[in-house]
Amino acid sequence: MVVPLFSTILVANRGEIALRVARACRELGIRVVAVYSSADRDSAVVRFADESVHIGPAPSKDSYLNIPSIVEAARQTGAQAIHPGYGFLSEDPDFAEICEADGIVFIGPPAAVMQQLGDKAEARRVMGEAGLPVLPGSTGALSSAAEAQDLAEQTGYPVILKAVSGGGGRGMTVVREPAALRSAFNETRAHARAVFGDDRLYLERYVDDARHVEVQVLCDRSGSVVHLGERDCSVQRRHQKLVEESPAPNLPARVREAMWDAAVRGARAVGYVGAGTFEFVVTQDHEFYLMEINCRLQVEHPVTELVTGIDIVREQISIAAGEPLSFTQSDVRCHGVALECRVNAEDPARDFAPAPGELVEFVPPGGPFVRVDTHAYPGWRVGPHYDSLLAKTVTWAPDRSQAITRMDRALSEFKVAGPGVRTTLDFLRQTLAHPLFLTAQHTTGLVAASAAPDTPQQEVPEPTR
Amino acid sequence: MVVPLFSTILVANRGEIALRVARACRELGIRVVAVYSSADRDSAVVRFADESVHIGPAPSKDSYLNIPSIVEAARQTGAQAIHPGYGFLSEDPDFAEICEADGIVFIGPPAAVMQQLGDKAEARRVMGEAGLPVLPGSTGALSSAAEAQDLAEQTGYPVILKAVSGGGGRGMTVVREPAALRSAFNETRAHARAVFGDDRLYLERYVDDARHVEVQVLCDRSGSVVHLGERDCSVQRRHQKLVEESPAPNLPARVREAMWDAAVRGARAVGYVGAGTFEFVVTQDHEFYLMEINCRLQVEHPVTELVTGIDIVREQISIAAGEPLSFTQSDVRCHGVALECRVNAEDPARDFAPAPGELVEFVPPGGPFVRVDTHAYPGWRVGPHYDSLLAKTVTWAPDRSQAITRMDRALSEFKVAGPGVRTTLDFLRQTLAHPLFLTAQHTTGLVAASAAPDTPQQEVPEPTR
Amino acid sequence: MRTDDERPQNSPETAGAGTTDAEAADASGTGALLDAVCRGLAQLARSAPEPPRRIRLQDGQASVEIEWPDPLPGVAGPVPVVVTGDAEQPDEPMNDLHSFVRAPMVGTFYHASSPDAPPFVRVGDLIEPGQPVGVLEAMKMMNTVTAEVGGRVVELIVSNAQPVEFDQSLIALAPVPVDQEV
Amino acid sequence: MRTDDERPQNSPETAGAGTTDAEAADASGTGALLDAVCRGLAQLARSAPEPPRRIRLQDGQASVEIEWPDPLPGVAGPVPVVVTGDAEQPDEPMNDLHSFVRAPMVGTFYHASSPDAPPFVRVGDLIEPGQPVGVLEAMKMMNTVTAEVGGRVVELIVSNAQPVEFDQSLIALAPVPVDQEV
Repeated sequence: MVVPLFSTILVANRGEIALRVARACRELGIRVVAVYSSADRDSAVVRFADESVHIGPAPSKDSYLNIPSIVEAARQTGAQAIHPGYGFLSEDPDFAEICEADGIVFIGPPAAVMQQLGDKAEARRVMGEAGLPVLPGSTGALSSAAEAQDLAEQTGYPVILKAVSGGGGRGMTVVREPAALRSAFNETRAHARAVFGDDRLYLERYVDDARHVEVQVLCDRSGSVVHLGERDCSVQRRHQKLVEESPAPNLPARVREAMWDAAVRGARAVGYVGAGTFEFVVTQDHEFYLMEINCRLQVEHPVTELVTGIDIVREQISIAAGEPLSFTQSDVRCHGVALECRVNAEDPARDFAPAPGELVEFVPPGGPFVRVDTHAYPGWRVGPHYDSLLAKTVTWAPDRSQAITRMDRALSEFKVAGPGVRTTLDFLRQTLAHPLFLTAQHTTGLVAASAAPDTPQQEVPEPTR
Repeated sequence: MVVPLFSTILVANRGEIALRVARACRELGIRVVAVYSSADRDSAVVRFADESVHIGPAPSKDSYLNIPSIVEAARQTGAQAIHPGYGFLSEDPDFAEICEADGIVFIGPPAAVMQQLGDKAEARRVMGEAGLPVLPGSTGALSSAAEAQDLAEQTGYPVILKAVSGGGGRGMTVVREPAALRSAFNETRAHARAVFGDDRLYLERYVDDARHVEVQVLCDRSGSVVHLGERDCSVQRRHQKLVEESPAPNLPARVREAMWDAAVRGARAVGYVGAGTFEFVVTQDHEFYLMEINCRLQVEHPVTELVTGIDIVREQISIAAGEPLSFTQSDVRCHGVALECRVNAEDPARDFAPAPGELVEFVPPGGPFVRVDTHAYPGWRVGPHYDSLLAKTVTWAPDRSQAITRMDRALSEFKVAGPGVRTTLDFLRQTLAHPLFLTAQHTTGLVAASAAPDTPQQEVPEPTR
Repeated sequence: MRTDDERPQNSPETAGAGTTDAEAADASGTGALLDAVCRGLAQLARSAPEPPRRIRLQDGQASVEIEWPDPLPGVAGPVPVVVTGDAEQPDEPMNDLHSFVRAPMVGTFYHASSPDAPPFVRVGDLIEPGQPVGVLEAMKMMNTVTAEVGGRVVELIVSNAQPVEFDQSLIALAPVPVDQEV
Repeated sequence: MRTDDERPQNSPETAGAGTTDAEAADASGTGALLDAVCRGLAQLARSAPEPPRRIRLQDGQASVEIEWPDPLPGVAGPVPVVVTGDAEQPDEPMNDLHSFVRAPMVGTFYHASSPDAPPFVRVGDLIEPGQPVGVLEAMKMMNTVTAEVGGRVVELIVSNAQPVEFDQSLIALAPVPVDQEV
């Protein structure tokens, strides 16, 4: 990349991912503009950035979701491109369109692709046509509870009802018997209307005891599509990923390869551009089915970076600037195993309630083969306004067993303390020590089953990010 | 390594390397005993270790060099092995022998090998016989200034006089003309007598404008010897390494390979066991000559770890326990480029005088492909008793240019502040930005030449560690 | 808008000066915060007509309280001093007696509704709560900026057609004595 | 010798209790904080027209309160305040009036020169500076341990043949009044 890409990029996000993106810009010699809400005046990315713009008060809807303020901030600072990170505006096709209309490059897929894949029923249809395995279910939105009932009879129970505009584990209900379908349909529809402003639902067969495996793809504007292998994200709590790893353990090579092929085929089918993730559910028999496609950077992208050596954010920026991919599929080689643990400011003893407060002490782990992505520092006040992700700890090792012991070592030396502050550090260590995890026999039900062994597992294998 | 190695290891060191070793022990499931002087009560390794023993007052000679206290501490805590780190007792054959006699495994080469290679004239002789290239010069200790003069006439000027028991850049003098030889001989001998208690000297041809390249080897007890590639350590200030990288840039493959072969041959010749480093001087014409062999872990081992994926400390422990190497030479593959910068608590504006004090603020860099090895934390008081190494920042990237920009990014976000505290962070960034470094045209004279372009370069290519 | 030029760097040059160094530490350290608070307190105590009787300072779990003896009878009563946790934003160009009309979002601030129109307000004007005082353009939408409180305009801090960020002070208002109220 | 059991961990269980949590934080932050507070306080106290009547300092569960008596009419003089930053080493079993013979290195402490010999000292003995009080074995070498100061032996803290680390208190001595000196 000898050609200058952009001279200035605005990072339309906060927290660890804003810093992550800012670091990539800095390494590319690109000036970084941070935007911040009133709650984030002293944030790490504000301290890091070349310039910062105050875009609104603490509530996200008035700051990190405030499109006019963000677009104006880009204009005022001369930013030629906006990186949306994950969450917030990262999957908003309208925002991508507004940027394009304003001559600002949106670092992500084209608005039309985001629009198409954001409609989960439509994504299901398009990908099914492209030959990707989808679970038996509806081909479009359901018109009535009666239609849902007929379909459920055909696919067999359990089934899952999902909001067409949902995703990320919200707006979905598992139905285990015909008697429960009608009320589930009505409730899910009401919920979808309230939350997404779109009450359309669709229905799929539901798979118990499944694993969550996703494939990372990178696609440039000239149509090159490569995958960067897969990640297993089966350790979840209420659809929130907690631990991710690459490669997926305990998965036959032919299954892994078939998933890679499926993701590449899917990306080609819609003319995907940028970094994207194809999320699959994998059954105990190693059958896999597409769940959804995420048109953005994932929280867990570092595990892929550590096994491939590829800086995914750097590639996103390069692709957005119109550069062709600097490598082909055969250049992508995966080495060893990488594991990520999300350290949240939550209190496991109080049902993982957010536990914000000032970080009097904050000493992240270091040393061999440990990477920490965090926006926290001593004195930083974890606020109540945003998600509770405090730090991502990532370890690499030649094999899975060493990656796990290394992670346990890293978490053991992570010091976080402050009045009111609690973290998931110990909970994560307990999870890593679970026999099912150690032997890679776990499914998305692991955490729920560990917490309450007698409760029937009802986890849905779809996380927020 | 399914067999338990040791149940307890005592780490006979302090600072970042003590923590580094302790981390490896923890990952192997081995109990860690730290030892500390009165100045290091609150040190990171004491906080990290399973158990700690106070071994003496602040001065090193009464604590970290206090063999009886350390051996007793190992006995009291049931440690089966001692890891000496680097510096302090790490190259003391007597200490290794005492450990062996006491039934404690010294994690390092056999005492006899350390003894032989610690005598620099003897090492020169043995390695010359083994076919390694040594610079023209004396075959043993010099008996008189007259003998030195005769030899210098044969080899040609400039020559360098070195103490037989010296090493690490101390006890050596470069002589550029015959008239200066006699007084240099007498002064160096007096210095050697005072510092090492051994006034024997030897003489070699001296090479100006050289590079310092070293090869890392690992040898198990059964005679397997592998190399882990080379490191370029040419960025030095008064024989102290500041920046190290792997692989050595701008070095033809045949030269690199010949150096690997030489190191492996040398290790075999003396029955080397453990981790060791063969240091070479490399001329502008890519001729290379052995300088010395270091019978211990090097400060800069992380760059080799990041390009090979091999945890060198873990391997040291495994070898000491009698395990065979778990890989062969063909399993060792180097990927990308790793760069290390030593961040010292020194004031570049005051001739790099140590600048100790309390670290009110200490926020190390993080994010993609950055490793930090440090014992510092907010509130830690950098004392005046020991060396000024505060943190090693290591970056990895697919190529050298990216590794450098990544390092610059990492150093730019490293926050260290406190009353009286100064660091070499900015000096390192300036050094990385030097055109000679960027194009890998630099020699060991780089820093001296940058600081004072008119001063003739008199750097001796031998660092402490 | 903050630029990196305003922030201290860990360079030897800036770190060389003791004060700059201390400022660098300020960014995070509680010690510096306390120094600032203490300085502020001392000023407050001096500026008040009476010395304080009790000062209580709290930061997280830590708190400090100082109480002075009761003044002698006949001498004026104690003056309550309240110290709140968050310090005022230091970037205010005016003293505390003024209030400010602030930018409700990022955009470009205009004094008038069009280039030909007269400005909404001028220095010296008395304005009422809710009165329009300018427009803020963001993404080609014109948003009317109104005053939340009334007062006399003492300064148009932001000149016409200047970009502003959220919460930036646009106009300074002086409070109006009761008998002068509009 | 410190074991990890003594140190708080960042587990939810221990972190649940405010004190443990605060103690963990103490290691690095509080010292500097307290220093700063004390400096600030001293300045404040100096700048006020009157000396303070009460100072209360709290950090987590620990708190210190100093109260001065109400000044007598006519008497005004300032009261000196001394606040020491560092707490005493908490591992001393004795109070400050005692002095200790400490281990000069790591080893095994013996009360007598051999199993059959009488102990060097017994509780109640008066000892002089420089007097041998035990032996410390390290690497099979016997090192005589002598008292630096004299006093009456009040406790043999370390029992016979027990491993000790550097600077560990071996024997507690009470000061001897002048008229009783040996």
